[in-house]
Amino acid sequence: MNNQFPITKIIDDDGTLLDTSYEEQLTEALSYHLYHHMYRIRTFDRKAISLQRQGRIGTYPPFEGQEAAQVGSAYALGEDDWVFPTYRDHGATLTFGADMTRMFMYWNGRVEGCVPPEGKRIFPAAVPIATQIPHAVGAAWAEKKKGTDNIALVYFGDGATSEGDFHEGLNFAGVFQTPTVFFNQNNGYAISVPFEKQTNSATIAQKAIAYDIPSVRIDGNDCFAVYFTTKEAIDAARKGKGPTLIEAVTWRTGAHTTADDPSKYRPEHLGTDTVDPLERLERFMKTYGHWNDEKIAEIEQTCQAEVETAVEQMENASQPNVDDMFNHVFAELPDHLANQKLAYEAFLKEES
Amino acid sequence: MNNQFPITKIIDDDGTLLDTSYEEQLTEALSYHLYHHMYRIRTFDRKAISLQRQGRIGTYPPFEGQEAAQVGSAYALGEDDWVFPTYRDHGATLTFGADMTRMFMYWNGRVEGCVPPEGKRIFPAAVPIATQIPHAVGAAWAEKKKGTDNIALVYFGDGATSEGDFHEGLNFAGVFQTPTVFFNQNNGYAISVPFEKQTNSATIAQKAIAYDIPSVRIDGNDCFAVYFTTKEAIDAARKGKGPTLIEAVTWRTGAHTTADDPSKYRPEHLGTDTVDPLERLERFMKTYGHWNDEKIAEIEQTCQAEVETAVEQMENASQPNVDDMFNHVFAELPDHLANQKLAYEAFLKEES
Amino acid sequence: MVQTQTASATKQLTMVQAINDALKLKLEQDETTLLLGEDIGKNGGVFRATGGLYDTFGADRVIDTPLSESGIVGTAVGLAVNGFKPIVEMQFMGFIYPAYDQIMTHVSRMRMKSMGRFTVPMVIRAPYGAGIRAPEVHSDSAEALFTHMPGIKVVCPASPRQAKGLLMAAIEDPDPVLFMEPMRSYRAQRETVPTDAYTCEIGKGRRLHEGSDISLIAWGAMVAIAEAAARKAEAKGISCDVIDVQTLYPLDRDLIAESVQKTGRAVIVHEAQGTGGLGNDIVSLINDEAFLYLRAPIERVTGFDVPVPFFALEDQYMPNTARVLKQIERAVNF
Amino acid sequence: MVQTQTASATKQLTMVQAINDALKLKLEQDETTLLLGEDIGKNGGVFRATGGLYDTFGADRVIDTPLSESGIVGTAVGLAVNGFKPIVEMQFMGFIYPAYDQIMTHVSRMRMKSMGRFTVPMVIRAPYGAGIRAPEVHSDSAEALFTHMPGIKVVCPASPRQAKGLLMAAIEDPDPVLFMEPMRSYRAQRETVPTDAYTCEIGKGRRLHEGSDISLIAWGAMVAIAEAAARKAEAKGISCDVIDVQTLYPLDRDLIAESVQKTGRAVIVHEAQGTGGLGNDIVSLINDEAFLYLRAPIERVTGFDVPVPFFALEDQYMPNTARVLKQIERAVNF
Ligand SMILES: Cc1ncc(C[n+]2csc(CCOP(=O)(O)OP(=O)(O)O)c2C)c(N)n1
Ligand SMILES: Cc1ncc(C[n+]2csc(CCOP(=O)(O)OP(=O)(O)O)c2C)c(N)n1
Ligand SMILES: [Mg+2]
Ligand SMILES: [Mg+2]
Repeated sequence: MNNQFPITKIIDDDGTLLDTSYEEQLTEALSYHLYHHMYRIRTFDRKAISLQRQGRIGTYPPFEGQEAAQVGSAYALGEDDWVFPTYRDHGATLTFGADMTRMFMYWNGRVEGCVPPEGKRIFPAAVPIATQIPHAVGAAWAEKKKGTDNIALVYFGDGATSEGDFHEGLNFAGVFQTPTVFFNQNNGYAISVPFEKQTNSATIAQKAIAYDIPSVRIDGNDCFAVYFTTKEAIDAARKGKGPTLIEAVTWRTGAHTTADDPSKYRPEHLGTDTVDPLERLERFMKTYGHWNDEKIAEIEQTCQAEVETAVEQMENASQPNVDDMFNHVFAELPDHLANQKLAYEAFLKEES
Repeated sequence: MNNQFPITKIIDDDGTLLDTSYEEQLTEALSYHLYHHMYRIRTFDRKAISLQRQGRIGTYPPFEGQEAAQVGSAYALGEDDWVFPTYRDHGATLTFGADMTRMFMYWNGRVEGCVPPEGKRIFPAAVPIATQIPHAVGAAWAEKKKGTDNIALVYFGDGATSEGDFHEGLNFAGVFQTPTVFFNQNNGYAISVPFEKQTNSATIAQKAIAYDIPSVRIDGNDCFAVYFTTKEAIDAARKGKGPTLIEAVTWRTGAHTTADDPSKYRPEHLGTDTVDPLERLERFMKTYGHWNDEKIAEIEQTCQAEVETAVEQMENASQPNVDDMFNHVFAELPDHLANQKLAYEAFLKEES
Repeated sequence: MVQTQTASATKQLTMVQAINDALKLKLEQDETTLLLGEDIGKNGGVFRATGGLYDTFGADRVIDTPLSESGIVGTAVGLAVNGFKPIVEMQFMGFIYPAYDQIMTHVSRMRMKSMGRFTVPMVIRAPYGAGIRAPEVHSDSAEALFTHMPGIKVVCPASPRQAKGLLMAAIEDPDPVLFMEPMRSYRAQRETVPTDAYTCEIGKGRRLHEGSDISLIAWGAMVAIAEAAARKAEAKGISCDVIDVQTLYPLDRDLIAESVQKTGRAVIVHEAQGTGGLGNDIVSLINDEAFLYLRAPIERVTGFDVPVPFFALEDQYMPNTARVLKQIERAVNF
Repeated sequence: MVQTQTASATKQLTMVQAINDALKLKLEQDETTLLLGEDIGKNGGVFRATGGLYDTFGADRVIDTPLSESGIVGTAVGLAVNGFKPIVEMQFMGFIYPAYDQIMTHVSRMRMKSMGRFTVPMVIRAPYGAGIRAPEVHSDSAEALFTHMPGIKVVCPASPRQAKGLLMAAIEDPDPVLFMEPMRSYRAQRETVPTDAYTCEIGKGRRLHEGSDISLIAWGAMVAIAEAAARKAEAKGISCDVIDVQTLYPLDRDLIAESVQKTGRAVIVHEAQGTGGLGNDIVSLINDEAFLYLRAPIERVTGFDVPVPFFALEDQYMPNTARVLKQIERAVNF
């Protein structure tokens, strides 16, 4: 089986070009865009970990190591496409246009963190594993029914493939030929459970055969492979050619969340031979003459400043509003809930 | 894909032997056993339909057309194996040793119909589609843990493959290498929904690739193909070689249930070229000199008599017992339920 | 005669016909409505609730789905947030459980978790209840599993006319609505139903009979039982206020409270198991709103605390007129 | 000192340690017990409830499963009917919903539908509740979805000692048991816990404090809130009877009835949403058993009728001492 789905790369670990058919498309501009986004979300990610350590936000799931997978895929999306992320895909949604301040708020327990900028079709991160997969099928189906060429891209992990909703979602996509891109980040673990214990199949790509959906297995740490593969899948979906499953093989460098200790379950040596996706792009850029220290320094400064500002804004945001707990349950507040709200407001006044 | 899973047959529609490697095993005795079982369950099935029409039992799901699939598979089981049927697999469970009177009772709304003969490991028919699939994985896993060579065989339809429980069950079987035989009867329809609308894959067999489980696609109306394929899968499971998925392609001749009208959704011409499984075996038996009119007449009489007796016993069974509604919810009747029972008994006395 | 009866103004319909009528009107009125479910297309649904609609509106709007309840509801979430109004059918309420996770964690919470940015205006139709000699699991009454789930409304009509009006209102509602259809009432009665579009307000119950001694509170197929018990009670000189709850979430608190404030006694009738049943919420409501008016403990007549039995015993499980009457008398004679 | 403290007789344990202790003892005592769940093996569970057990008992008995709740419960049904005693962990109660169908249609009904031939003696452990700043859906209190499901018992300890004894009893029980573990109490308190095996009876609540003016009724993490409110009320001269319900199905009706017959007043405290919550069942129980004793309407202090909010607002959602105290005073001053 493995052989039916070899891992596709465009650049090698050391940054050399493997698939020369892409040579012309690997422009300096593209390199910089991808580098910028990857550096930006890494800065966010590391900041979030440190904020959590200081008790300034809640439990946080880092994505370090998965930047190429998230940026390469999100960067391939069009303005009006839909994105269905999990809790670990804020690297992707930030790349697609989510607001950084709100992203910090999300991890600080604020529902405001789920609200995308006006017009941006970014769904609230799915917390119950795999449940977002049918949503993406439905949203893509709606686009098809409307006759647009917009698509929906859904993120999910290796662990998610064991849930019924993965199966039911892909089956619907196959039957109704919805323009959905199923973007799997196989980072080797679902919390502590390694991929070999998650399923008996050697790859996730082969699972698409069950639905007669085309699939491909790529090096998820090669930002070019991710970008171009995703773009091709998106283009096919736009053209009415239906769904694609992409398995991006990657590696979570850190813990599952800040509450997790991977040394409990993950052998030390694992992952040590994985080249960091940013470093890999850097090597490529240096080899092909795209690297410019000054420009890079500028990018780095911009990103640092952006993250600091976002943290500040998050911390200066107005206090959470008790009303919000009551106001968004129904379009109109039902009487009994209005009464609960009134009574609680009165109680809070009394107490204060 | 289709080509990866061609339909395997042992005898042809006209009863001629196709796979000569089985020649020696196609004994007269085997022919008679299979014929007897198929004739027996068909007699049951037709009787049940007529009882339903007369209002003597409730809604009934006939299996006519699927006799080879059910008998061939159940006949391959060992005494101590487990069977997990659906509502349409009483042909299989009758073959495996379920009690015919109780089977009629089941379709007359009597819970007694779920209770197998002492020692017979036949689960109550699963009504919610696909839910029995993980049960069979668990029961087989238990046998493996105990170190026996018993296996579990689970029946399910083509429609069932769309449910999450199909996926989750097969995934567990793959991971834990349980001795489970997944016996699918692809009868072309899930009520009114044809297989091509159920999934985009050309076969059910290919769905096993997702779990790296061996699979095979057979002619489900060829009782020998069913019997030997199932036997091989069972033997492999007994020997610790793990699960197998069998797709038995068959055809439901009649309605989904007695409440269903297939002319609403099933084109007339479909299925007309399908040779009845009993007739097919008859042709084989005649060609190969196994057929003996007298012996056959005897079988037919025995079966008719057995069915008549079972109907009589069903109709003479004691009235349903109100106590049974209360007594089997917990091992010990909890106080509040004991009170409900007492109060209701008192009420019934008052009323009468 | 012919003129007063204005042929186009009303029809005599069963509940399942009234539901079909509502679906048809909505499919005509609103291009964004879609029907999804198992066997709802060519087959017209196992109860014929969608009969004829596939022929009229085609396979793109009346969609036979794979056998996959979580998939149906999950994709309907995606359709609903993206401009469509899915009306999904769960073939029987006992088969809604595989979709429970999607309903609980997404359908009911999407508005909340996106502060109103994404909404899921969908209707989930679910035939429910015992009494039609159906196999195991086909006879569940699972309303209480959804009235404990903020963000979804739960509606349950008791008659053809109400079924049509409530279903049209459910389809127009900006929030998700679980629409429970009492199978036992599908063809039990014909009623004069307006031919045109109309809605019955969600959140309101109705008083079917005015009385002073005791309030009978029921919904769905149990309304007929309550009415029959009321007639028997009236014959014994007990005057019953009969209330059809209709909307199970949010409850019409005022109607119930007023009624019990007037009568001082109540019998709640429902088909689901008593423990954990919605009857307990109504007891609480009465405790909150009519405590000082109560002249007797509130009575509940419900399914017993057992799984709905196989159909040979289903009549023993369900509330019937005699059981209701007995509790009425008990309350009145307290 | 050393001698009286008999090192082997008791230990000071948190609730999560007490649970670990019960699991360990049972794995030792009974070869048929198996643990199944996500991340319960090498990782010892996300709360460390199964910490160390994988090393001691090995991968065949402490089993890391795929991420598949329905698959876990479904295969556990097969294991349970075939001689094993599966103890499955749902990582958080909010992730039990995908397994709801299996629990509703098979776990709880298998004994009924086979007239006792096949039984499912399994335990489903589920950490539940808010208060630990967890992400969305991680904080649900879903007991009422299972107390409306005849055939499964529901147990919820409030302290380390009770947790150990109740869990051992749950594992020994011939029926399926849903064992709810209040995450907020996992490490809130250490208590003296006997080292040896012991059981606390399922079906019995406990009186934590004897009082005469009002009954406070709570379970799980809300017991500590009720106790704190009782202390404040006592300071104001209100004498509270504090009851830890412990078994949510079947309820200890006698204990609750007696208490309210004595006090004539009750405040029920729970974390789940009020509408559809188990509190309503207790109101009904009191209505049935203590109607004539009631001196004030029964009060409930519960989560609001909203989805459990994201954690910045979770403290606003949950009952707290002040809210409980207020309702105590309201009942007493009625
Ligand atoms: C239905 C459900 N079950 C359990 C969990 C708890 N949980 C959170 S993340 C996780 C592992 C997910 O693994 P994977 O899909 O590989 O994604 P990754 O975390 O590696 O990005 C689990 C079990 C959950 N969120 N939802
Ligand atoms: C979870 C669930 N959803 C819906 C149904 C209603 N239903 C009963 S049989 C059936 C079709 C099953 O088709 P298939 O699996 O092909 O089996 P067949 O009836 O053809 O033997 C449906 C939808 C059900 N029993 N369970
Ligand atoms: Mg992963
Ligand atoms: Mg079929």
